[in-house]
Amino acid sequence: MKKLINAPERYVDEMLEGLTLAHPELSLIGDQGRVVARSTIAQPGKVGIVSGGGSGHLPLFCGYVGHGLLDACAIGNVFEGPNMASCEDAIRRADSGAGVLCLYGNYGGDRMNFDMASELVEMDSIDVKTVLGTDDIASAEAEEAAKRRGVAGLVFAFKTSGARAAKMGTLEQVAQIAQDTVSRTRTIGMGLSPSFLPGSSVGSFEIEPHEVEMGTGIHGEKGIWRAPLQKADQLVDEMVERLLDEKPDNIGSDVAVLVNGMGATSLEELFILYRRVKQRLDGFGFSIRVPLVGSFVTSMEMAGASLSLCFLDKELETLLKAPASCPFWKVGDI
Amino acid sequence: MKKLINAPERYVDEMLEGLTLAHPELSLIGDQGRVVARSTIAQPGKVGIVSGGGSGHLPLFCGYVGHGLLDACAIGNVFEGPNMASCEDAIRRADSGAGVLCLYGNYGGDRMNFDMASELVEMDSIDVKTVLGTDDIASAEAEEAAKRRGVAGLVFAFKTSGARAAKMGTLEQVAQIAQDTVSRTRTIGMGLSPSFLPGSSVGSFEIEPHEVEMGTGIHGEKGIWRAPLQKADQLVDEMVERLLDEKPDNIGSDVAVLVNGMGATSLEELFILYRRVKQRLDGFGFSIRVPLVGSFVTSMEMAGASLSLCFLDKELETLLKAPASCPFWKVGDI
Amino acid sequence: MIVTVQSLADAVRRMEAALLADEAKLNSADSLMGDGDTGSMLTRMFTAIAHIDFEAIDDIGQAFREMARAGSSTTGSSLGTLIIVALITVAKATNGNTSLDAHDIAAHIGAAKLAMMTRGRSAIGDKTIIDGLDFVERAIGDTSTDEPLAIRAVVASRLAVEDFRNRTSRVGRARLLADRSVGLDDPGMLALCTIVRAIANSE
Amino acid sequence: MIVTVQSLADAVRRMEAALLADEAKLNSADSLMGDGDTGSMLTRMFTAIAHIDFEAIDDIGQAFREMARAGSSTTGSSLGTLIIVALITVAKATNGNTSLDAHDIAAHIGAAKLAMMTRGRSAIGDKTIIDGLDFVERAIGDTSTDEPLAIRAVVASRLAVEDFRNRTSRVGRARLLADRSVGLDDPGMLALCTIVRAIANSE
Ligand SMILES: Nc1ncnc2c1ncn2[C@@H]1O[C@H](COP(=O)(O)OP(=O)(O)O)[C@@H](O)[C@H]1O
Ligand SMILES: Nc1ncnc2c1ncn2[C@@H]1O[C@H](COP(=O)(O)OP(=O)(O)O)[C@@H](O)[C@H]1O
Ligand SMILES: [Mg+2]
Ligand SMILES: [Mg+2]
Ligand SMILES: [Mg+2]
Ligand SMILES: [Mg+2]
Repeated sequence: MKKLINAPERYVDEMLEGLTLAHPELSLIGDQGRVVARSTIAQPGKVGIVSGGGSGHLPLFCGYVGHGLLDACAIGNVFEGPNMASCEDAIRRADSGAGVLCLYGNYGGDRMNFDMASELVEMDSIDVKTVLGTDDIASAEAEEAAKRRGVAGLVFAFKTSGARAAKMGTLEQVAQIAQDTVSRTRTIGMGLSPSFLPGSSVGSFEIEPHEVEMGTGIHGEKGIWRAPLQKADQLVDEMVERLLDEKPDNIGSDVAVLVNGMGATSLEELFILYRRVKQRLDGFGFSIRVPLVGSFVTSMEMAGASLSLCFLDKELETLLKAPASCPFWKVGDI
Repeated sequence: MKKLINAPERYVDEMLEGLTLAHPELSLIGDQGRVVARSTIAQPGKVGIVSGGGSGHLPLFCGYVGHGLLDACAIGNVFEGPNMASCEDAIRRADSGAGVLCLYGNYGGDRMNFDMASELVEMDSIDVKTVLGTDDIASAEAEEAAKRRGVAGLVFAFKTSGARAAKMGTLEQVAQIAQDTVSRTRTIGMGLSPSFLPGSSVGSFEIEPHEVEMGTGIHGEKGIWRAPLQKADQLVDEMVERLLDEKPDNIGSDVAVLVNGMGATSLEELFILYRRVKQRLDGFGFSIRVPLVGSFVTSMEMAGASLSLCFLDKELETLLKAPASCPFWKVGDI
Repeated sequence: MIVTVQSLADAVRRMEAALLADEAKLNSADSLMGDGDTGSMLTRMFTAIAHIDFEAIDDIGQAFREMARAGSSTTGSSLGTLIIVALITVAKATNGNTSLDAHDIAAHIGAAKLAMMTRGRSAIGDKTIIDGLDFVERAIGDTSTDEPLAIRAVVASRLAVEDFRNRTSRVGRARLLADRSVGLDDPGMLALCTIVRAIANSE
Repeated sequence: MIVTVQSLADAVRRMEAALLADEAKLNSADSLMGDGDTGSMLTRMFTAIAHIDFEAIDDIGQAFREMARAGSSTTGSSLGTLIIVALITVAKATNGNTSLDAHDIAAHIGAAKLAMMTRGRSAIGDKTIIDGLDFVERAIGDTSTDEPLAIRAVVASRLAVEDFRNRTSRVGRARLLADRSVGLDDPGMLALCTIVRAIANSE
C-alpha cells in the first residue's frame, strides 16, 4: 500500500513530531515521546482528562487535546494500545491535584496498560477514575454491552466531560458526565475498503471491489454482513434503525449526530449520508441539536463511514455546545 | 468506483442539501439551488466575496462561506464550472452595495461563466472585480504564470481578502489584497491514486499501484513526472525546492504553509510531510507564521497531497490570523 | 434551403442521439489529457436541449435562445459554455426571424467562432473546437464547389481533426503538457464531428 | 535442571529468531479475525528484549524485570501487555535469586496465568494464550511421566491449539463473531507454540 512515509518504524514518531510542530499548543512529553499534552498546563484544581490508544485514527486520540477537551493523551503504535509508561506519564501530566479521568476505548491492551498505570499513580495519591467508550453496537450483543468497543462516539464523551472539567467539576462529576454520555451513545460503522498497517500490503480486512460491510470497527474488525454496495439511503436507513433498536430507556427526543468518515471517504459522501440521517430522524420524531459531519475518528486510508447518535438531556446538550478548542475542532468562542 | 451515493445525477444536489442541513448558517439559494450563501446577510456596506467552481473539492468551495471568508459560492457539477445563472445569483446575493469580488480558480468554464454573469450584473450597476487563483506552478511555465490554475493556495486568498472585507475595506482594497495574496502564493501537488466521477469507473488519471506523480492538479491533471513512490522526505524536498525556485521577488522570510490532503490521504501522512517541510523551510531561513495541515481542498477520493507557500508581509499575516469562521475552519474568536 | 424551428428541432434530436452513441468515445478522448467528461457533459446538455418544446416556438432566434438557456442550466464546463456562447450569438443574430437561410450559415458560424474566441481567450491554431469550426466555416463558405453543404461540413470537421492530430494543444493544462498532446485528437474537435454529422444526417 | 540468567539469555535469542521466522504466519493467523499484527508485534517486542545486556545481570528476577521493561517500551497491544504481565509476575517471584529451579516452572506459569487472567479479564476456555499456558502448566506439572519437560511443553502447546480449533473465541470482537472463529487457530496460542518450541530447542 502506498503511503507518504519514510519508514514504517518511524511512522508514529514522525507523525507526532509533525503534529506538535504544526500545533505548538500541543507538546510531546514522556520518556518515549509518546504523550501529547497541552503546552499550557491547565489551571490548578481542574480535573485532568486523559485518553489514549493506538495510532492511525487521527484526529483521535491526540488531536482532541485542548481547551474544554483532553489534557493529555498516551499514544501507542498503529492499532496497538499505548504502553504502561506512556499511560503513567499522561496521567501524571494531567493531574493538577483534582484527580484524573481516564477516558478511552474498550480495547484489551489499552485497558490493561491504563489500569496498571492507574495503580502505579494511585500509590502517589493521584485519584484516578476510568470510563470506557463502548458505543460500537456491532462489536458485541446488547446483553454484553460492557464488552463493546469504543469508536467515534467517544468524541461526544470527550466533549461533555471536557466541558464539565473546564467548569471545574469534581472528578466524581466529570466521570459521571463521561459515563452518562457513553451510556447514551450508540455507533455503527460500515467499511468499503481496508486500511493498511505501515509497511504492510495486507489490508485490515478483505472486501471485494463492489462490496460494503456493515458493522466494521475502526481497525477493520469484521462486521455483521457483507453484500454488494447499496444506495446510500438504504445503508443509512439500516444504520439508523439498528441504532434506534438499541436506544437507551427514558430518553427524550433530542439527539446529537456524528456522521464520521473513516479516512478515504469524501466529505461529499458524508453530507449525502447526513441528508438521509436527518430525514429519518425527523421522521422518527427526533430533533438533531448537534450535527457533526466530518472525519473525526479514522482508520488511516480506510473508506467507509460510521453513524453515532448521542441521546441528549439538557445538561449534555449544554456541555456539547460549550466552547472548546483543539487542533481539529473548535466550538464557540473561548 | 464505490461511492456512498444514491445516484450520480443526484450527487451534487444531495451533497448540498446535506451540507446546508448540517450547517444552518449556510443556505442554498438560486434558481437551481446551486448557490451556497451565508444565511445571515452581511452588514450593509461590506464588500461581498464570491467564489465558485466545480463540485468534488470539499471543503472548497462552498465550505468556505462564512464570517471573514466568502459570502456566497456558485457550485457546478463535479469538476465543471458553475453555470452562468448560478454565478449571477451568487454575485447578486453577495452584493450589499459596496461591490463584489469574484475570487476563484483559473479554469476556462468558471471564468467564462463568471465573466458573463459579471457583465450582466454590471448592467444593474453592481461593481464587480475579479481575481483568479493561479498558484499551481505545475500547470504552466513561469513565463505563462497567468495561465496557471488555482488550487489549494486559493484558501489563503479567501482568508486574507475575507478578513479585509470584514474590516470594511473598499472593493479596490479587498481585490488588491486578494491579488497580492495570489501573487505571493505557490503550490505544487502530487497524486498517488485518482478520483472518479460519480458513476464512472475510469479514474481521473492512470497510475500504477507503486507510483507517484509529481505536479498533478486537483482534477487529476497530468503532472511533471511519474516514478516509483519515494520516501516522503525526498518528495517534500523536491516540492519545497520547486516552490522556492519560483518564489516572488522582494519577499521577506515569513511564510504561511498549507500541507493539504487530496482526500484519501490520512492526516498522519500529512503531518509526516509537514515535519519535513518545517525542517527544510527552517534550513532555508524561512519562518512559518501560519501552519495549516489538513484536507482543505480535495478531489474526492484521490490520494495525494499538495504543498502551498504564501510569502507573507505583515499585512497578510495579520489578515491570515484575523478571526474567521466557516463550517470547516475557525480562526480565533469572533 | 432554409433552417426552420422544425428542422432545428429535428436536428437537435439527432444530435442528442449521436452524442449518446459517442459518449464513451468522447469521454475517453478527453481522459487522455483532460478530465474525461466531454461525452457525458454534452449528452447531459443536449438531452436538456432536446426537451425544449420547440412546437411552441415560432421565432428561430427564440429557439436558439431557449437552447442556450436549457444548455446553460446543465453545465458550466468550458466546452459546454463555449457552445452556449455560440448559441447566444446565433440567437441574437436571428432574433425576430422564423427561419435562417442556408447561405448565412457560414457567417453565423464565423460570428459564433469569434464570440467563442473572445470568451475563451483562445485563438485559431490552439487545437480546440474553434479550429474545427474554422474548418467547417471555410468549407461551407467555399463557393467554388457545388458539393452539398452537409457533406462539405462533415468532411471539414474530420479534416480538422486529422490536420491537428500531430500539433500541440495550447489551452487547458497548457504548455507543460503540450508535448503529450501530439498525436492525440482534441475531444472538442471530435465532439464537433459528432454534432456536424448528426446535423447532416437529415434523411 | 536450573534456569540461569545465561540460559535465559540464550533462550531469548532463540525466541527472537523463532518469532522472526514465524512472523508472517502469525500475522496471517491474526488477520482472519483480528488486526493481523501478532507476528510483527512479537518480533518487535522480542527484538527489544534480546537487546538487553544480560551479561551485566546476576539476579534472575532482575533479568525478568528488564525483559518486562524492554518489552513494554515496544507495545501496548493486548498480547504484548499480557506477556509483560507474566514477566512481571515471574520477576517478583524470583527476585533476589540467581537461578530458577525447573521444578518451580509449572508454579511460575500458573501464577503468571492467573495474573494475566486478572489483568485481561478473561478465563480458561476463552480460546486465548491463557489456554495454551494452562495446557503447558499441566503438562509440565505432570509427575506421572519422565518425558523431558521441554518435550512435554512443546507437545502441550500444540495440543492446546488442536483442542481449541473448533471451539469459539470469547475475547476480542466477542460474541457477534464467535461463530466465525470455529475452525480457526487462535494467534496467541500459535505464538505460544513458537515461543515454547524456541525455549525447548536448546541444543
Ligand atoms: N478556452 C477554450 N477555447 C476554446 N476551446 C476550448 C477552451 N477550453 C476548452 N475548449 C474545448 O473544450 C474541450 C474540452 O471539453 P470538456 O472536456 O467538455 O470541457 P472541460 O475542460 O470543462 O472538462 C477541448 O477539447 C477544447 O476543444
Ligand atoms: N483479554 C485477553 N485475555 C487473554 N488473552 C488475550 C486477551 N486479549 C488478547 N489475547 C490474546 O492475544 C492474541 C491477540 O494478540 P495480538 O494480535 O498481538 O493483539 P491485539 O489484539 O492487541 O492486536 C489473541 O489471540 C489472544 O490469544
Ligand atoms: Mg493490535
Ligand atoms: Mg470538465
Ligand atoms: Mg473535460
Ligand atoms: Mg492483533
